[in-house]
Amino acid sequence: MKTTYREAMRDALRDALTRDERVFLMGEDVGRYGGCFAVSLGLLEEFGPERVRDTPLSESGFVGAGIGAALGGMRPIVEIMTVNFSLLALDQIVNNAATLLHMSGGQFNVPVVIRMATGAGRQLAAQHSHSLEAWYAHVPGIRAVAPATIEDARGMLWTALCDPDPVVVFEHGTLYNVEGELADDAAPTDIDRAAIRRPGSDLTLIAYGGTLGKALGAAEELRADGIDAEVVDLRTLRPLDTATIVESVTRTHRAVVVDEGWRTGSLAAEVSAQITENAFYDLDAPVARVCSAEVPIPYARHLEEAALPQVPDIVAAAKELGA
Amino acid sequence: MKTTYREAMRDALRDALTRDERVFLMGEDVGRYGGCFAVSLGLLEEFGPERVRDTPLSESGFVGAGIGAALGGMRPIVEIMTVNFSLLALDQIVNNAATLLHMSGGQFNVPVVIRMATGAGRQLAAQHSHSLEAWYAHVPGIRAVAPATIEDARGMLWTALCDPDPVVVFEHGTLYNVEGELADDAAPTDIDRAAIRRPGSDLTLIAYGGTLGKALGAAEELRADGIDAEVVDLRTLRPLDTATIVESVTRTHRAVVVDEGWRTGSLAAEVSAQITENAFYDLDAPVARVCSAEVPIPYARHLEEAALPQVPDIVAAAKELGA
Amino acid sequence: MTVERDRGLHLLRELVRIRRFEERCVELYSATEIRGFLHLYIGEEAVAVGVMDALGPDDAIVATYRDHGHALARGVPAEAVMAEMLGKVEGTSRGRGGSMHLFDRAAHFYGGNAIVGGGLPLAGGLALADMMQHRPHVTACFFGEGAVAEGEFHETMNLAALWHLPVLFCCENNLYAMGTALERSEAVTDLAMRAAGSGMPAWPIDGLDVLAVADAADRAVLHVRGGGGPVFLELRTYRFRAHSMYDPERYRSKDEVEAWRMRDPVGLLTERLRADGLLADEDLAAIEDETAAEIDAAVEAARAGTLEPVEDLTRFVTSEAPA
Amino acid sequence: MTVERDRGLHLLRELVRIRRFEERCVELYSATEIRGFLHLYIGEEAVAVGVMDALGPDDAIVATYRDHGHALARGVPAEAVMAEMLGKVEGTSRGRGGSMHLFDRAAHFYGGNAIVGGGLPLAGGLALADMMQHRPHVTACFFGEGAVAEGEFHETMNLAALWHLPVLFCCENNLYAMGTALERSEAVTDLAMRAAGSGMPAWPIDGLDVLAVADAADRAVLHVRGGGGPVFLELRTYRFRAHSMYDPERYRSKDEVEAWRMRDPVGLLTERLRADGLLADEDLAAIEDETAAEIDAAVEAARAGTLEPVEDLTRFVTSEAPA
Ligand SMILES: Cc1ncc(C[n+]2csc(CCOP(=O)(O)OP(=O)(O)O)c2C)c(N)n1
Ligand SMILES: Cc1ncc(C[n+]2csc(CCOP(=O)(O)OP(=O)(O)O)c2C)c(N)n1
Ligand SMILES: [Mg+2]
Ligand SMILES: [Mg+2]
Repeated sequence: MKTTYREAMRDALRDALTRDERVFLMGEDVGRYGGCFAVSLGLLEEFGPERVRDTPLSESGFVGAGIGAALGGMRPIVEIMTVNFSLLALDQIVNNAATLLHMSGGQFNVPVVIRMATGAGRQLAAQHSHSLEAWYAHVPGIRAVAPATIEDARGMLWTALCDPDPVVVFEHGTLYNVEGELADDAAPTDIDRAAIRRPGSDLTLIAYGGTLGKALGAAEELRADGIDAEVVDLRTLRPLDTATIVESVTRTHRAVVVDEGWRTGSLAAEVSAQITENAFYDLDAPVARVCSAEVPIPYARHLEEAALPQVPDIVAAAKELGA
Repeated sequence: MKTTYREAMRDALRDALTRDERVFLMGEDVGRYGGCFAVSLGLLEEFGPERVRDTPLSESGFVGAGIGAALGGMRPIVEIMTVNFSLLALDQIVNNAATLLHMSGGQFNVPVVIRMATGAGRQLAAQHSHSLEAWYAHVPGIRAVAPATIEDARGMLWTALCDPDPVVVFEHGTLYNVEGELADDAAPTDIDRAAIRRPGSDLTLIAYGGTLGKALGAAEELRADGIDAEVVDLRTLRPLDTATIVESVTRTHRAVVVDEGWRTGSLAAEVSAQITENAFYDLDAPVARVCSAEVPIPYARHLEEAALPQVPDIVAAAKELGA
Repeated sequence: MTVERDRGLHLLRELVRIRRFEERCVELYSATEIRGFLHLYIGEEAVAVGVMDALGPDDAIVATYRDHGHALARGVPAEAVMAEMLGKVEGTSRGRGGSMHLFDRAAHFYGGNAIVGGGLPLAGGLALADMMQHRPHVTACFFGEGAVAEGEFHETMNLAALWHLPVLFCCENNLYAMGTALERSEAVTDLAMRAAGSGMPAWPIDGLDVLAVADAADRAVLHVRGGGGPVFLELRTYRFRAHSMYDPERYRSKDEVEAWRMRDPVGLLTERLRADGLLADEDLAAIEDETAAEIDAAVEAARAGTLEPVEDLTRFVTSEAPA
Repeated sequence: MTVERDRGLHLLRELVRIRRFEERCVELYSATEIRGFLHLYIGEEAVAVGVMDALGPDDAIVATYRDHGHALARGVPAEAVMAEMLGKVEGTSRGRGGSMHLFDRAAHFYGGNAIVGGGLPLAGGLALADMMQHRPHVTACFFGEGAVAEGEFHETMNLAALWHLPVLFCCENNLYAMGTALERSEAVTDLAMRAAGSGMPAWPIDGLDVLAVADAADRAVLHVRGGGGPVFLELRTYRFRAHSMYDPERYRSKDEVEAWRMRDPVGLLTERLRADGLLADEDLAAIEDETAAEIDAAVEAARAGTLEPVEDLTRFVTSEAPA
C-alpha cells in the first residue's frame, strides 16, 4: 500500500499498543497535540490517556520514569521530541538505563524504547539540528537504531520492543514526509544486521538514517560515470554490523562513509577505523568520510545546505578514491 | 620543586585568581570542603566565598550560571566534580556554551573554563568511572584539553582562561596523587599542540590524560625488546593537532592509539581515521586501538583492571603491528 | 492607576508595532521567505512591552524562541530582526540564528533560547556577573509556563534566591505549552504561589493589560535593583495564534480563543486611552501609518540584504583574533 | 505512642545490626578489603529501619550510594551485602556494583543509585508501573536533602503529584551534602513546607526516633497505598561519621557532632525500652551477640567467596538469552 514514513511509524506504534498491553507511549505532546511531528496523531483517541501519556516538559523526569516503568514490568515507548532535548535526559539514559543490568549483576534489565527525531535540513538552526547518534553508539548497554526506510519505520519498533534491553530509535526529521510503497505483509526488521540497499562492485558507500537517500542519489550519479557503487545502510548504529561492512569493502576495495554528524568524533570515524582494522590489506585507497562541517548548524538555507553532506560531496569523495 | 599533580592544579588556580580579578571558582564543595579531590583546599580561606563559591547540587544550574557569568564579563572556572555528573549539564554546555557565539553571529563569546575529573581505576563502579572525552571532542565551539603531566596541570589553566571561548579541562582521577618535579619557571602550556613525550622511530603510541603513563610504561617494556616507540600526548583533544600525529606516524609507519574511553566511538577511532586519511600510504600496518572494554566499569578490582587499557595490552598491540 | 498621554501613546505604539510585525511575518512565512520554526507573539505583546518599559538601558534580557516581541520592544531594529529571518548578513545574527535566535549586544539582548528552560541558568549567571562587579543592573528572564516543569527552572530559582541574584523572572503564562494545558503539566497551577514557596517575592499580573504589567514590573525592578534579590512575576496572558506555523490547534476550542480575544491587549489599551480622552482617531491612524512604514522599510531592507558567502560558513564557531 | 516488647526489640535489633555492620565496614576498609567509596549510615539508622517497618513485602525501594542500612533493614542478607563490597560473585551484584550499588530483586530493592537525584525518576516510573498494572504497591524513594536542589528532584515531585503516583519520598535531611550545609544549598531550608508547596502532603519527623519514623511512615504508606497520591517525609537526622572515608570534616565542629551524638538513635530506643521496662540487660546482650555472630558469619562467607572469572567481564552488559 502507499504510505509515508510518518504513517508507517504510526502503524508500528498502533500495532505495538494493540499487541502488548504492557506497551504505552509517553512524551511531550504525544497525545492531544498528536505528536510534534504528528507521528502519534489519533492514538490518544484510540488508546486513551493512560496509554498515550502527555508529559510535562521534564525530559529527565519522564525518561527516567520510562526506565523505572520498564523495571516495573511495563514496555514503555518514550518519545523525546528531538535529540537536542535528549541532552537533558542523558543522565537517566547513560547512568541508569545503560548500567542497571550490569550494576545489578544481571538482576534488572530495562526494556525501554526511546524514540527521538534527529538531524538537520529544515532550517531550525543550532539548537534543533543536532545529529548525536555517535554519542549514543559509544555507550555499552544500549542499542541504537536508525530506520532510514518506510519498511524499517514500520518494522523496527516491534523488534526494538522485543529487545530486553534499552533501545534508542533515531528518526531523521526529513524522513517523515517521505512517501512510498509498503508491503502489507512487511515483516519485523532484523535489527542485528546492516542492509545492502544497492549492490555494487566498484566502491562501498556506507550511510544511515538521513544520509541513506543521499548515498543512493550519489550512487545513481556515479553510475552515469560508469562507477558501480554498493550502498550499505548501517541500520543499527550500536552494535555495528561490522561483518557486513567489512565483507562489502573487501569486495569493493574502497569505502566512503556518509554521516550527518560533525566529522570529528563522528560515527563515521568508528566505521572508518573498523574497516582499517579489518580490511586494511584489501583497501585500494584510504577510507573517506563525508560528514557535516564542524559548525553549529546555521539557519540560513544556503549555509545549512553547505554545512550538511550533499550528493555532490559524496560523488566527489568517491571519485577521489579513484574508483 | 617537588610537587604533585593536585598541588600543581591548585597553584594554577591560585595563580589565576591572583592575576585576574574576573576569575572565580564555582562548584560543589570547592570551598569549605576543599574540593572533592582536595584540589581547591585552602583557596576559600585565601580568596573568600565570593570568588571560591560553593554551589548547591545543581549541575545544569551552576554550569549555566558560569556560562552566563562569562557572557557578563567574568572569567569563571566551573568545577563539575566528575564527568559522570556533567551529563546533567550537557544541555548548557552543548546547546549554549558551544553555540552562542555562532548563533549570535559573532556577538557573544563565552570565556568559561569547565574543569572535571574523569576516568576509572579507583573501584568506583559504573556511575563514577566514565571517560567521555570523545563526546566533548565531537562538539564544535568548545575546546577540550587533558593535562596528563604535572607541567600541564600547572600550565594549562592559564592558557585555557586566555581562550575567548569555552574550554573543558579533563583531569584524570588517578593523576592527582602523582608526584614529580616542577620547574619554578614552568611556562604556560601551548594548548594548540600535541607533545611528543618520548621520541622513537619504530612506532607511535598515541595517548592522553590517564593513558599517557601507561603508554610510556609500554614504551619502556618495548625498548627491552628492542622496539623504539615514540609516545605522543594529544594534550588537546579538540581541536586535534593532526599535523603532529601525522608527522610522527609518517616517520614510524605504525601507530597504536591508547584511550580509556569505550572502544566503539572512542576518540581513538577519530585519531585512527585521521591517520588513515592523512598517512595511508606511509602505514606499514593498520592503526591499532587499545581502549576500554565495552562494559559499564565494574567495581571488583580484577574486573576493573581487566576492563581498562593496561601496559601489557599496549605492548601486545604494538608487537602485533610487527614493529 | 493614571497614565500620561505620551507614555500611553508610546506603549500603544509598541504594542501595535509588534502586532503588525508578527502579522507581516505570517505573510512572509506563507511566501516561504521566512523558513524554519516561527513562533508568534500575537496576544502576548503587553508582557514584553510592559516589562521592557520598566528596564534601563544597561539591564540584560534573556528570551525564548518566541522572541520577536521582546527584541522589538527592547529596541532591536525591526530591519535587523527581519533580515535575520530572511537569513541575511544584515540580520541580528548574520542569518545564522533565524527567528528563534535573535541577539543584540548593544541592547544587552542575550538571545532567544530555543531550549525550554535553557535560558534560565544563563540569566542567573548574567545577574551573578553584575552582582560580583557591583553593577546595579537587572537581568530580565522571559520563559513560558511550560518551562516551570523543567529542572533548569528549579535549579535557577533556588540559586537566584539563595544568592540574592538580581534576576527578574518573567513567566509568560499563556496556559499552554504547545498542546499541553497548564493543568496537565503542573500539579500546582498557581505558579506565583508556587514560586513564592521557593523563597522570593512572586505575584500574578493581568498580562493582557500593559499598564498593569508595566506597573508591576516597575515595582519588581525597584526591588531587584535595590538588592532585594530576585522577583518572580506570573504574567497571565494568552497566545491568540497557533504555537508555531505547524500547529492545527486540536487542543483548544475556537470559543476559548475567541473569548480571550475579547481582551486583546491592543484593544484594551486603545479603549483605555480613548476613555481617558488621551487618544484621538488621528493618533491611532498615525501610529498605524508609522508602523506600516517602519515594517515596509524593514522588509525592503531585509530583501535587499546580502547573503553570507558560503566560504564563511565556519566563521564564529570560535572567536576571531581581534584584527 | 506505646510500643509492644516484640516490636521494640525487633526495631532495636535492626538498629544495632546496621550500626555494627557499618563499624565492621570501617575496619575492612582500613584493611583495604573494601575499596572504592564507602558511605556510612551511622547515626541515620532509625530512618531506614522505621520506614522499612511500614512497608510490605511487595513494595519497592530505591536508595542512594549510602545504602547499606536500607538493604539490611529491608532484609537483604548481610553476607550478600558484605560479599558485594569484597567484590565477590556471592555479592548482591556479583561484585560489579560495590558499596554504592546494592540490588536485590527478591526484596524489590532497586538499588543504590550514586547519582544524587538519579534515583527519583526511577521511583516515579516504578510507581507508574504499579499504578498502570493496578497493583496496590508503594515505592519508597530515599534521597538526601542535597538532592532537593537537583532538577531531577523537581521534575519527579511534579510528575508524582500530577499523576498521583504511589511514591513515598523519604528525604534524609542530615543537614549536610558532603561539606555543604543545608542553608548554603537551599534558599528555603524548611524542606517539608517547600515540598507541600509542590502539591503533596509533607511533614517533618524526628529521624533519630525510630518509633516516630515508623509511626509517620505507617500513616504515609496508608495514604499512598490508598490511592491518595505521593507523600513527602522530611526525616531530620544527622550523619555521625564523615561523608565518606576521604572526608576530614572541615565543614563542621566536633562539638556539633558531639551534641547530635547525645541523641543517638540506638541509645534513644534503648533508653525508651528500658524506661518502659521492655528491655533487660540480657535482651541487649543477646541482640549484640546475635548481631556479632551474624556479621562475623557474613564477613567469613564473603571472604570465602569467589571472584568472577575475568572471561565473564562483559556479561550483563546486555541480557542473556534465557537458557
Ligand atoms: C527542552 C525542550 N523540550 C521541548 C521543546 C519543544 N518545545 C518548543 S516550545 C515548547 C512549548 C513551550 O511552552 P511554554 O514554555 O509555555 O512557552 P510558550 O511556547 O507557550 O511561549 C516545546 C515543548 C524544546 N524546545 N525544549
Ligand atoms: C549529580 C551528582 N553530583 C554530585 C555528586 C557527588 N556527591 C556524592 S554524595 C554527595 C552529597 C549528597 O548529599 P545528600 O544528598 O544530602 O546525601 P547524604 O550524602 O547527606 O546522605 C555529592 C555531592 C553525585 N554523586 N552526583
Ligand atoms: Mg505557554
Ligand atoms: Mg545530606
